[in-house]
Amino acid sequence: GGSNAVADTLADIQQRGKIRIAVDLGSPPFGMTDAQMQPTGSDIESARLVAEALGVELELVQVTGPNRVPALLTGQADIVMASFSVNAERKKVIDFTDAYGVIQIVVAAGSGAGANATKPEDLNSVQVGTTRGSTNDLEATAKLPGAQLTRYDDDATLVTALVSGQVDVMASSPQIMTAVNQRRAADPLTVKIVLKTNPYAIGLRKGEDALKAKLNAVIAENLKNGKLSEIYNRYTGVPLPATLPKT
Amino acid sequence: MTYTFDFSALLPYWPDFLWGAVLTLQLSAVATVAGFIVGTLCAIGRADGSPVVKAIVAAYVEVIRNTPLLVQVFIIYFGIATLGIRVSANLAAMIALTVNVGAYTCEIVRAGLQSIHRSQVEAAECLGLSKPQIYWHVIIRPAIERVYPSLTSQYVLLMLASSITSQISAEELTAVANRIQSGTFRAFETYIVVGIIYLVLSFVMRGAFSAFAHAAFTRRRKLGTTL
Amino acid sequence: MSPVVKLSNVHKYFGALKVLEGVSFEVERGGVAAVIGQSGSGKSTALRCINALETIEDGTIEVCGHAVGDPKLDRRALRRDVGIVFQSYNLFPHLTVEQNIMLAPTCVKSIGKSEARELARDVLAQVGLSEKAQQYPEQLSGGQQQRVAIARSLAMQPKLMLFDEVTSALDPQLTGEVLKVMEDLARGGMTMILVTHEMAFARKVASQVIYMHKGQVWETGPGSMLDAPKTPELANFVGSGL
Amino acid sequence: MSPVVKLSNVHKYFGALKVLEGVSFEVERGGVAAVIGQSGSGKSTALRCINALETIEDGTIEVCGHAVGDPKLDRRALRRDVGIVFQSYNLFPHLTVEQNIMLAPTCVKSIGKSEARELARDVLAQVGLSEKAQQYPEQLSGGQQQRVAIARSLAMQPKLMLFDEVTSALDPQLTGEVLKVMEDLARGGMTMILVTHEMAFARKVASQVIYMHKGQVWETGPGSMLDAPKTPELANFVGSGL
Amino acid sequence: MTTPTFSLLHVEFLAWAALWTLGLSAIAFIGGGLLGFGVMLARIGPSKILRRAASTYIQIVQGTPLLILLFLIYYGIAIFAGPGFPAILAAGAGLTIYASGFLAEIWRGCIEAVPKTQWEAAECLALTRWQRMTRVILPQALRIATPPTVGFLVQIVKNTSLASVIGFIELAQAGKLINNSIFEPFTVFMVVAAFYFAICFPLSMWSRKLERKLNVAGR
Ligand SMILES: Nc1ncnc2c1ncn2[C@@H]1O[C@H](COP(=O)(O)OP(=O)(O)OP(=O)(O)O)[C@@H](O)[C@H]1O
Ligand SMILES: Nc1ncnc2c1ncn2[C@@H]1O[C@H](COP(=O)(O)OP(=O)(O)OP(=O)(O)O)[C@@H](O)[C@H]1O
Ligand SMILES: [Mg+2]
Ligand SMILES: [Mg+2]
Repeated sequence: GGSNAVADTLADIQQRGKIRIAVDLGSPPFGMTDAQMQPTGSDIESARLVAEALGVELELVQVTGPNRVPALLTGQADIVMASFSVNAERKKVIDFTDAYGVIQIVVAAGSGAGANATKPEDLNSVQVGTTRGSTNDLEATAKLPGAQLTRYDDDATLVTALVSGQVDVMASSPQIMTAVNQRRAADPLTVKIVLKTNPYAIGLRKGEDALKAKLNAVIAENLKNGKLSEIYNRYTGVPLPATLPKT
Repeated sequence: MTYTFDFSALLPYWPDFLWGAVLTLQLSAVATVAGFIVGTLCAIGRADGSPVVKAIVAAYVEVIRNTPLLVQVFIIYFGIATLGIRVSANLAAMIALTVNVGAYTCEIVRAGLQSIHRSQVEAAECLGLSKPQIYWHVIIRPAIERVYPSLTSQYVLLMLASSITSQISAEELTAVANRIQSGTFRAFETYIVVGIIYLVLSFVMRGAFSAFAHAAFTRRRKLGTTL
Repeated sequence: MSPVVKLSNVHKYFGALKVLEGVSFEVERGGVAAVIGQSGSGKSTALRCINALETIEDGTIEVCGHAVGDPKLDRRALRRDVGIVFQSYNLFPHLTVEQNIMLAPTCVKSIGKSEARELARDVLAQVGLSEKAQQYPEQLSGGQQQRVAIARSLAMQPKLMLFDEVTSALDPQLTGEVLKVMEDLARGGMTMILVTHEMAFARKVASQVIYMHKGQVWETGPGSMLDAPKTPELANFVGSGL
Repeated sequence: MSPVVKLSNVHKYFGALKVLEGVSFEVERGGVAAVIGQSGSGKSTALRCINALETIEDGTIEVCGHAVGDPKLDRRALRRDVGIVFQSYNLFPHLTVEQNIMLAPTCVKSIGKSEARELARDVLAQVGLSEKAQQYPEQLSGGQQQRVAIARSLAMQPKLMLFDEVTSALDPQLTGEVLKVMEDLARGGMTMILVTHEMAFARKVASQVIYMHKGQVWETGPGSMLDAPKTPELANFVGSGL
Repeated sequence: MTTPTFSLLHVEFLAWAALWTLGLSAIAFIGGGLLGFGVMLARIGPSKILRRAASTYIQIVQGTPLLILLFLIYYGIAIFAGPGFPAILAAGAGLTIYASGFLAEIWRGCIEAVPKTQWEAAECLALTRWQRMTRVILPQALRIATPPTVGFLVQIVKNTSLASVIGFIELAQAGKLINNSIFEPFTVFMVVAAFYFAICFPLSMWSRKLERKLNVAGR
């Protein structure tokens, strides 16, 4: 299956003067809404950068985590910028640009269950929350075989579950943990295990070589001039590593 | 169209589909039985209770019938946790579905109760039956028999609506579908398969309900009246 | 010997409508009282008051030792002693004939299933419907349904039976079947009060006729009183009625 | 002159039930045929077959030049020539009397509104209901509703009118009103077939009586045949019928 | 990052989202009504094939969860009709199909509740099939159909909440978004529920009133 190489999305984008970028507003701080209920987050800012660099208008297409690949394959969006971690399964069906950020997958817990976990076996039969269909899910499924994985549809629901106390352990990013802790002052989560450090990149359909080259150029330039790092730092509280892993 | 269909990618996942379907059926079965009991009690309360009971039941029914199940599911799942009680997603889903279908059952059963003529109750009173006996032997059984088709439809709808509980991590059929499609990236194919499974489940459920009716409503069977 | 039923000065209103205005009569053990009168004269209401299906505004009713007007009345105890049969049968449509009859004995008297079934067989034989035990009400003719209703009351072995125009929904042939059953009961010594339009039957079976008019007992006496009415109202009623 | 209606050896089954078994008769222009017979003998079915409301299994029916059995039959053309009135009136409850009558002429014959209204006024006068034009059916008595139903059929100026027990839901007085209308029609030369239980009326109005029995035309002849039945079945029917 | 608490601003945001809910409901109701009417006509029509097809359609729509239906439409439209389809159209199409399946069945029941003799009487007056339908049957069925139709409208309004799963921002999704920035699930979803109730309850009451009126008129 998959797609063929006839389409030239870059030409399409330029012709219509508009790029449709899929973002996930349910995954703070990469994608979320501000106090005025406007889309915000590092991915949204980065998306603006990309649209600007291409000299086209930006149209945000909202997707949820599990819908990111389908959104591409079915043409709902031209590209996906939604803390889209690069992994082998995804690469079978879609293409990634170079990385423009990194995201860790960690297990974090409060003072309850999993408080003393240092290795995956310590989490056997412990309830661990994650986001259905995300790389976190895949990673946790693979590395925490004994844990009781509880999968929510998006990060927002995961955060709500952690804040409300439905689960006390999560397998997700440190950024999610920060978001949780802002609302969970009494029993903040701390990182127990780092499962993986993943680069994330812009997702696009296979065979879009022109578009990919163009996007890679945009990323390279904005890494060099520090704009991407500034955005990343502003939202996640830490600067980007000097060199990003290859995708 | 730049899309090629590929159902074969789903083949390895058949046990997941199966377990999803099983959990969907479990959720529906529990909610059906519990919702039936809740709804019937509420219907009796609304027909025969004190003004306070009547008002409470009316409020319950109206609130549930006029707000979306999705929102009810969220309120129950997170609301219960906010109160400091931790329940599993499956249990929360069962509670939410029960609360939801209980309100609908109440309305349906109430219509059934109203269709029982007063003279039937009088006759039973004159035979010296106590109130609970009258309710059980003379009112509820024939009332349920009368509204059985509506109840059947309602419970099949409930089974379909249980897909919403995937949102709070209940691993039923739709949740399984979401997971599988994000592993295989065959969203369209996955949902087609799941859609078909739901169709089959609803036929199975209708079949089960009519089998139950066949066994329970002896008069219908004997006189050959259809439900 | 005290009477089985005794009404003294009973008043009953429906809102502003005065339906019973000082009704008094009594029926001895083994007596058969036929209540006659025009439509709306309060016959059914009187019967329903005796069985505590209606409350009364004034006066007293004593039935088999129960003070019916008393707010502390044990209705279920009263109804174990009194059977009532309505014009509209009121059988339970979802139960077979046998189940209809067994319901009250098993529920109320806590009799065992098999004993109750035997009881049902007996009373069904009494009304001549032994072979219909397994049928459902809607499979029976009106007369048969009415006889099942009588059997259902009999199964509780009441001390008093009330009949409210039990034949008026039936055609003459079916009426005959039901009247025969009632005649048998009267001959068997059952105390009975029957509201009826069948003058000939009243004359033949009743030990006492009660003519009601405008919510009052207008005239009462033995069956023969129908042949020599004292009041012009009864004369008129008897004249037009038959 | 060819007959307006001609049935030859018509057979009609409902599943296994043989309702018409070789029915043949004809009615001349201006003739009035009264169809009589016991309940279930197939009278209504015969009428419904004539109007193509039922299909037939065998035989032929010719009505005003239309071959009714023919699968290529133009039903609407047939129905422009044939009016039918049922026992249960079947007026359209959401339309006034006038609208009920105007509906078919405006829809089917594409007559203008004002012309149709005039037509409605005429036929309403014919059935003696001029003042009811603006009423709704439920505001009328049964007899009036039935007369409106007749008027509605008349407005299509049919060549043949069928009446199926049009008076049997009415009390004697209302029956009289409707029969009078039908008598007027007959006198005006309308070809009519009427299923009726009114023997006296049949005798008086019908030019031809058709006695049906067990799905067959058992006996047929002029009105006087009712006074001298040839078959024991008709004798029995006439004897019991009146 | 600061975490604001629930404020008037959020209520206002929800109110706007409620408008989207209403808009989506309107699309679903109008689209579903038109399509459902067509399906209903096919379901009771003279053609056996059409009847079978309509009945299959109804069974499939009624036997598939709306959630799955929405996913299928969302991805299906993109696959078959090309990219760039706004979520509102996907949501509208999904709800339209859903509503059509149920409305067709509701209305069929209402049409069949008009006595058969009315069809016959109209037929005997030589009216065409279409004339019988529009002049005689529909006006009568309309009266019977109004209460259950209004009742079903409530279902549609409530079920628009599922459009949130395909990213359409209506009331439920707005609730999720707000909750996502302030994490007060209980408050947020209570307010969301109140909004739905404010829309649906009057409709429910209206439907009941119509039903009572119909019962009193007694037909
Ligand atoms: N539940 C009620 N509420 C109000 N009025 C009632 C009620 N039941 C009976 N009535 C009125 O009381 C009067 C007496 O009624 P009742 O049924 O006792 O008459 P009846 O003698 O049995 O007449 P019938 O021969 O018609 O049965 C009538 O005017 C009746 O309309
Ligand atoms: N649609 C139908 N389906 C099956 N059987 C039918 C149908 N219509 C009529 N019958 C049967 O056909 C027989 C003749 O019916 P029909 O209505 O023609 O009798 P009829 O002479 O008009 O009687 P009546 O005087 O009672 O109107 C009856 O046995 C009836 O039960
Ligand atoms: Mg009475
Ligand atoms: Mg007939």
